[in-house]
Amino acid sequence: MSCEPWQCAEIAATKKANAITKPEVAVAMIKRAARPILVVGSNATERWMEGRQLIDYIIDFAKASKVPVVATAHMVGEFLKRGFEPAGFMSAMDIGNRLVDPTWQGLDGKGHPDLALFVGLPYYMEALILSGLKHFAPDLKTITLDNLYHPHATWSYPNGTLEEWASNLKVMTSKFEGGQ
Amino acid sequence: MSCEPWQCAEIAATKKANAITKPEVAVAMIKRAARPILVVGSNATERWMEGRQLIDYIIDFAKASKVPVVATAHMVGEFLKRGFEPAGFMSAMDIGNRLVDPTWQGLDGKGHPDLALFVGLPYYMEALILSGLKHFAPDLKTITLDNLYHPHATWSYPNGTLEEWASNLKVMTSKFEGGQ
Amino acid sequence: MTTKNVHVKIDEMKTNTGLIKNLELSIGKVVDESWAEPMGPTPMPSLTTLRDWDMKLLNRYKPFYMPDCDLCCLCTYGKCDLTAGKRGACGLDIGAQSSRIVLLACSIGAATHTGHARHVVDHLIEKYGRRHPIDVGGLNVKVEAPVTRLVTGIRPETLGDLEDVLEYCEAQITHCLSAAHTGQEGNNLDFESKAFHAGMIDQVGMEVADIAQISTLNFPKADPEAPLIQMGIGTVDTSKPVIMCIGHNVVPSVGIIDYMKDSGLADKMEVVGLCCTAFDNTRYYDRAKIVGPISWQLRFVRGGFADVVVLDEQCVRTDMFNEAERVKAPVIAASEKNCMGFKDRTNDPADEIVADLVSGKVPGVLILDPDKVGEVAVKVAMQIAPIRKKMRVLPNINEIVELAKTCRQCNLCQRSCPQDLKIPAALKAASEGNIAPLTELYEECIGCGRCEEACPVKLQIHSFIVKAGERFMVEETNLCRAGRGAVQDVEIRNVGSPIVLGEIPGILAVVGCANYPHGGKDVYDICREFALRRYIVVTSGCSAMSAGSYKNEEGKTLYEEFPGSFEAGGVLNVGSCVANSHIAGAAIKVANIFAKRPLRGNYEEIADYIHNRVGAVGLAWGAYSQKAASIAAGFWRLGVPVLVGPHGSKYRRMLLGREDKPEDWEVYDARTGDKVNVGPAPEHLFQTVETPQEAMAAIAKLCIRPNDTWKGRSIKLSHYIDLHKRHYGTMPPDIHLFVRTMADVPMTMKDEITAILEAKGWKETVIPDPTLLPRMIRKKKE
Amino acid sequence: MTTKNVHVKIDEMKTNTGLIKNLELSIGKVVDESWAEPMGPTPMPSLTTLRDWDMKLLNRYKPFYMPDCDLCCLCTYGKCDLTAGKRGACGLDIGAQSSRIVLLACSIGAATHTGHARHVVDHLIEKYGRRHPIDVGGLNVKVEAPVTRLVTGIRPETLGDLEDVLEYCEAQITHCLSAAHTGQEGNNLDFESKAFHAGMIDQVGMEVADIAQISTLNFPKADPEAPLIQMGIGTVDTSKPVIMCIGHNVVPSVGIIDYMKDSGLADKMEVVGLCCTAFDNTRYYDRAKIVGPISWQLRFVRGGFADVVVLDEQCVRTDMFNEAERVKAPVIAASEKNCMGFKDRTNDPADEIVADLVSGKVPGVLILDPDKVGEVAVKVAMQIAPIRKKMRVLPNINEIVELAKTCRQCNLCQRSCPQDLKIPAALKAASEGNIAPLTELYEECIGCGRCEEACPVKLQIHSFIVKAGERFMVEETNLCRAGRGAVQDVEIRNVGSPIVLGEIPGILAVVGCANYPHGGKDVYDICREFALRRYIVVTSGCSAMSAGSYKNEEGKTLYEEFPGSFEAGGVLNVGSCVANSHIAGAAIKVANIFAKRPLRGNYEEIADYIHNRVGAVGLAWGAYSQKAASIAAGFWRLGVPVLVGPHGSKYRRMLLGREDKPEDWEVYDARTGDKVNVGPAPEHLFQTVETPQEAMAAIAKLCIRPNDTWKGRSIKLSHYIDLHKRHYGTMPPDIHLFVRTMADVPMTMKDEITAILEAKGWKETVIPDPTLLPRMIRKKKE
Ligand code: SF4
Ligand code: SF4
Ligand code: SF4
Ligand code: SF4
Ligand code: SF4
Ligand code: SF4
Ligand code: SF4
Ligand code: SF4
Repeated sequence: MSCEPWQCAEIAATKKANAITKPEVAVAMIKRAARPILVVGSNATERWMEGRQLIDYIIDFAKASKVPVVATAHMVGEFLKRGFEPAGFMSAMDIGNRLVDPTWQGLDGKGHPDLALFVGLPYYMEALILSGLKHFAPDLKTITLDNLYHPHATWSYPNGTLEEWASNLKVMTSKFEGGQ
Repeated sequence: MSCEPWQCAEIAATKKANAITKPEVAVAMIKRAARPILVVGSNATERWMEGRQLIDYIIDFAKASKVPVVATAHMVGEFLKRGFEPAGFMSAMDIGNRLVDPTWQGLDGKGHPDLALFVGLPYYMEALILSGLKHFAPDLKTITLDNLYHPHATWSYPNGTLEEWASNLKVMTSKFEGGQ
Repeated sequence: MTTKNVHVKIDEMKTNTGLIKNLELSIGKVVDESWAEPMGPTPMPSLTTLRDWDMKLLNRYKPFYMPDCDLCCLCTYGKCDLTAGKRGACGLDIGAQSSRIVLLACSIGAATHTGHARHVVDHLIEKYGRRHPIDVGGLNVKVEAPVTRLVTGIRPETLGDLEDVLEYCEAQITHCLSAAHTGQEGNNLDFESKAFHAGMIDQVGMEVADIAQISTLNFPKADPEAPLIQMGIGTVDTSKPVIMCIGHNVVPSVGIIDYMKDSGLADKMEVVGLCCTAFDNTRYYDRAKIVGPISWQLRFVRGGFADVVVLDEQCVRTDMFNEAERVKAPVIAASEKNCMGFKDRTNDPADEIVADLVSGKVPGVLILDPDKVGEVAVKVAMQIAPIRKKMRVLPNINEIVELAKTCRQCNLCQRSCPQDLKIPAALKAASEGNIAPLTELYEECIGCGRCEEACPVKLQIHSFIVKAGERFMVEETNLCRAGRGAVQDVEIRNVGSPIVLGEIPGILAVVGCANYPHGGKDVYDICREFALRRYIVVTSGCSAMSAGSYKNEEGKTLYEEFPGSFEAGGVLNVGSCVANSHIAGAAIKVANIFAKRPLRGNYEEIADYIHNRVGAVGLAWGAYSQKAASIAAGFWRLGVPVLVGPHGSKYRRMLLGREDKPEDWEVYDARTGDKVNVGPAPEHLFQTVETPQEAMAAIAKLCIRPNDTWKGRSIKLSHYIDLHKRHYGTMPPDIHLFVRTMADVPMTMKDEITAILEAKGWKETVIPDPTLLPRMIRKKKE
Repeated sequence: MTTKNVHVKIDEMKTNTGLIKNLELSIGKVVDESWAEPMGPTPMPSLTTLRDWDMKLLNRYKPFYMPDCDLCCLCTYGKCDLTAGKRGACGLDIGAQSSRIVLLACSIGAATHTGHARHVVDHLIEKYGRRHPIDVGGLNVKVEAPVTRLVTGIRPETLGDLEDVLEYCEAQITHCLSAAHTGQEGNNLDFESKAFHAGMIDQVGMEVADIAQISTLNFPKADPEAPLIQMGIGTVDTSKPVIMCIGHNVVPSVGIIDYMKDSGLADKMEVVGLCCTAFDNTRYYDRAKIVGPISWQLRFVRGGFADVVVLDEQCVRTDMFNEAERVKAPVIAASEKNCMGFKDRTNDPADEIVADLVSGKVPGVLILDPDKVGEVAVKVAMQIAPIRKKMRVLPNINEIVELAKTCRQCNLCQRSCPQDLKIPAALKAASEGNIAPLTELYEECIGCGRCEEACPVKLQIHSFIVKAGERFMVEETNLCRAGRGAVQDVEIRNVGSPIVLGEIPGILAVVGCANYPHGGKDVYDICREFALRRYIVVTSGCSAMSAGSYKNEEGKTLYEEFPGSFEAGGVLNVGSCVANSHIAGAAIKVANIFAKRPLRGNYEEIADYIHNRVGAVGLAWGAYSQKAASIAAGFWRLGVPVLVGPHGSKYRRMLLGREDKPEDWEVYDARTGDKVNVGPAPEHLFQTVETPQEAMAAIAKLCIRPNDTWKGRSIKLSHYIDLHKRHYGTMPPDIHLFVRTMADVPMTMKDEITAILEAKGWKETVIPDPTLLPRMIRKKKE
């Protein structure tokens, strides 16, 4: 699989995501970011890799990387069930809408995020939100941690298998101090 | 320059031309075609390379390859002035419209072309005609000999300089018997 | 009545009573004095009349744009690349372009309903005369056309009066569409305001269409006990000739039903419908049957049940002629809007057409005379059914197993599927003899057919899924209440007070199409949840079908379990899409009948009232169409929040409030002129919800209104908190924004909430008489 | 007259003469007996009334689609990938989608003109009363509204009558737009037919708009000697306060001009216009000046000439508020369609608004009262001009040289330029001190600004080009004839016979926008070529400006060189875009006045007549807009071929005949009923031409009609052959298709052509009385 949009017609047109060729690339960008944020959607409990749910990988990653998590839809409950407290939760559109507002000071009120990571939203919804951010949050970088190529992100993994996805998430987690 | 549409917004969306990495690739396809045709547009006299006009390169190529030429707009006169008689001439839209008609038997009445080469039409017009052919002439292959990437073609050169263009045309010409 | 100047000059006219010569009569304005209500400030608003009101809403609920594409391709100056803040060749930027797409969608939607209304009204006037009275509920419904009265200032008494209303609508749609021309509007909020305008017009158009047909075709008239209709393929006796009607416009179906009855064939055949035509058929004839929503067109045709397919307008698959031909079912296209390339046979003798269709000489015809449609459809069905095996193109299971082996596992089907369904995996299993995974897709598949189009080996994936789920399909025997039409004035009087005070926690309108993320069960679950909580639940269109497609433990459908009246815990199907106008109408009538706010041409005040006091929320869980966009826009302008399911994100712009910005939530207290912060009530005007769980919490929250009494607020909060805790596993984080005084706090949660309020530094505030309109302040502040 | 049923019921009414009680008056149909012509077969055609006629044309001139994009993104079922024959989620394929885009464009176009007409008529009725008579040319124009009469069967006598016409138009536009809704029409030809319908309605809308303003605003009334108007920036005294009006709707400009005159300021200021408003200003006031076509908005604003910019509707750059702010010129938005986000100050005192604008407190305002627009614009201009330096944002040449050095030669500007202009090369030269290449771009640049948007170092490329070409700009002093309006009946009588017999070789209508491939000179050259050849040359809109923007060797503009009457060798400017209706009107009047074909509600016969007999061709060399699409569609349905310049290919579908298919070119001989092959006359209905040379040969060829007499045909052929030889260097390859008898052959070419005919195996045929309508056959064949 390659850097084609996962859903065939979800083309971006002129400005397309750079491919994340290996997880280290994403890790470097996350480490470079001053105020990253990770948005986790409802597929977190729908996707299974190697017998674990996506949300479990996310929790590992979030704990290791210390990137604050925003849970969309009803996902906060799923995190809480697993003993992980997200930094915040709100509707996917709401977090998108806050990210395009340059005056928004983040979940902690300390400053606008400079990097937004996305994972586990329905593909087309994530695509649209990433497009909204591409067009209306010019200073924000976006990365999708999905295994599906998202042309509207700044950086995206190419389309990949579940195995590749699991591996990418694990490698990323391992590259942070908390992930050892 | 690369395989991006020359005009920034002239994206194709899902089905994009393969890149012709070297002229030999195009030559091989032309040689393989049973009934190729070469459509030449009005930029033939507007583009200059190394002191010669595009039309001069085209005449060399056509003579060498024996691919019959259809001149669009008023280009027939320019060919005739140079002592070359095109196989036919008609409006660019007319040739496009004939090519999408599977019952059209070609300029010579002997059968429908299986490969259409395009060169020298205004970029956006050529793009649109190529799109028409992509969508409505499913059995026809198209190649553009321009130095500009045309996403709607089946095969296209990447965007290139005038020097590269001249060289490509010359190499192509040289690969045919008549071109030695 | 008409508001138009009338000037009649007749040089000579022969009438029954004699010859009139040189009559000249000029009347400046005809005022129908039997309507005592004086004209309000904004009758027949133009494009900008309500712009100030729109801007109030739009400044609170700012658009969040999510372009589908980086380009604009609307004119030959383009295509233009609008990324990175670039403007196109006409000067437009991506924000304005995004809002322009919204305007276009809403204009198309409004045009569709209004065009539908025009066709229905023209036809009914031809049949019943211009002076046929409007009657939507006899003495129970005095306010027969709340939207029309509100918007136009016209009180329609006859079919002819509706023409005046439609003329206004058509002029406004023309203006709205015109503003989308390259080189007109440049500001995104102005585009949005015009989209609101289109939505408001759309509500009028829908109302006109529905009250015209209710008044003439003997539809249920605001009847809470409208008959229960057989729904589902399992209810159809497919051994009889079956006529299947698809679309939205009942006129040709009336021709069919009349002809069938007149020929004494009512017991000998089945007339079934898909999409809104199904509803209106059953409103006309309660033995017509509903097969299913828009998304079931392919499955039912391929299942071979139909002997004749009659297409009218809207929501008809544009490849239906193809699909019907595959099962050798003749097609009758019956709408000018939708000719399908067929030869126009309107003026040919019916029997000639019948012969051509029965013999298969032509696969379909266009017939624009509804009576002839009726005759031809019935005759063709009767003649063809015995000779036509009910031909299916569904493969059998063994074939599926074999065919599945040819699957290349290329993923193109899944990548083309709007639902991202795991088709390759299901085919893999099928190829190994296990069709269970395919069966699982049955409920989630929306029948769009894109998978098949994408498959390089041309596997008929949708047919496989339908076959795998065939058992569910043929066992479908449900009940749906026939569309009741309007809400009675007396019902409004009964619930007005509890609604406005907040004691009925809300009105939930579950409407629109079947582009659901995971099948129709969510719609059922949501409706039932809120009916049990004694919200008023109103349904329409495809959603009303889904709501009736599941049963409780006792085997009862929603429509049997709950009463059909506009009361706490009622579940009402108002009818087809155009009946959506009655939902807006009910909200308007609360303001008018219960609160006695003047209605006529008084849009702003009524919308302000509804926005601040009527806890209504629309949920279009599967909205897909331009019509759904315009319907939503009509609610936006009235200040009613609308939620859409995940696919609704593809409308590409939301209208979102910011509960974290206190300055956005101020209203005037009409009693004092003071500004009062009332919290984010309602928080959004247009929002996508990702999951049914999110939808439930959002609905409860969006029903909160500034005007709630403490009692009402505490009821609403307890539902919100309860649903939030259940689905989110935690207290809502914003509860402090909704507590004005301690009395608002639900008794049972007092301690928990008090702690939160303290932690948040909450301060008590007043409950105002809320308004966004300075002119509504009774005592101007010095 | 009105065709509507009238029913008036008055319970009680107070009038000057007393009290009326219980008056009830019902009139089935008011027929205006003063119009003797009986109603034809198709008054007020619905969506499908003329479908058969359309299909005749569409089967001869089949659509050739060139999608801009592989996707459809019109609803939330999508986006759908439509490549390789795939259908979208609604069942649509790429052919149907492509035609749907055409329908959408034509609907938007028709809505724009009709909305414009509605606004003008509403306004003029308010000002002049509903009974103000229609007068477009006094006694010289008895057929005052040929299109309206033809389409609707209404003969409008007063402004009020126009309302009935518009109501019809608005209803039809609503229907047309509705058909573009997802899930309606599925057949591409049916979409096309509906696009034709929209185009026909558009012609009516345009006619209504123009005859309303001609009748009331003292515009030239079918006047061949309408005044010559100063045109070009060089004609403007920029030392005076300058008000610049941009757009299409004269109403606010009338407010300005009236206020200026009433205040005695006519000599103290300049009112100039861009785009169609320029024309209508000069039709109202012959001292108003024309600055240029749509594409000159940026150059003129950036040039700093304007002190106040007034925007009305259509073809206004949507970033004009930005651009004007850069030169500190206040903006007044004066149209509901185009509010630009400004605050609505309509109800504020004029002087308050003036103060805010002059002080710069606000950059712009929205004023929807044209009289107030007038007062504010004039006062602001007078007050601001002395204090506001005519601020330019054009850099000087030295600055350009310096800035050009920062160019990265990244090519993004060129790749974004619709003209593919070699900007990087020009900047390279400029950076070395040579601005000649930049100057060369001046004529070719269409002022879209996309280059600047794309430039990563934010070079103001367009400004550089304008500065480099400034000399040309400020020296522009040309003349344009004010729009004359309709063609007189007597003019038609004089030329009817030579046109129909072919002795006047053709009517060339050069119309539309300024999206030219290489500047406006081509338009001038083409017009002059055909005027010299004694074709009738008609111009309108931006093209009429370009036609007047160049001079012959004697320093005369086209409008001075050629007469302004509808005669061989005349060059007529009919006026603004809405005046295009007079061109269709002239063709219709040939059929009606000269050939005495009945007009009223008789569309098919008249179109058939025009198609087969009136050698008219439209050329929209720079068409860019949805309006241009609908204007073209209006001509298509009348059977008149339309050519567009290269950018017109971006309309994405052509209507092309196939001269190589003899079976496509049969007509009936109305005398005998025989089918006669008349050759490809005209060959195409909609075609893109790539170069001006191609345009000239194509125009000559497309003027050929089946009905030409031998004399007419030989004249037409000699022009065709002559132009073809000149520009193509060879004989036309299809000459044998146009020779029916040897008499058709131009004398001077007899030998050459005889040889060709022999080589081609040509056979003599008859000259029929041509028609495509079987019902026009006078003697049915046995
Ligand atoms: S409408 Fe404007 S942005 Fe869109 S293609 Fe045309 S010029 Fe470009
Ligand atoms: S038909 Fe069903 S499975 Fe196929 S693409 Fe559509 S939703 Fe997916
Ligand atoms: S598209 Fe066809 S071949 Fe490819 S995975 Fe799907 S079913 Fe298999
Ligand atoms: S609810 Fe939606 S899909 Fe269903 S009939 Fe109405 S518009 Fe069509
Ligand atoms: S807007 Fe839609 S049709 Fe236009 S280029 Fe983008 S995806 Fe294609
Ligand atoms: S209109 Fe049809 S083809 Fe277009 S996006 Fe919607 S479903 Fe797809
Ligand atoms: S402004 Fe002129 S140079 Fe710039 S992109 Fe447009 S046409 Fe080209
Ligand atoms: S876009 Fe700007 S930097 Fe790039 S070549 Fe053009 S002018 Fe130079």
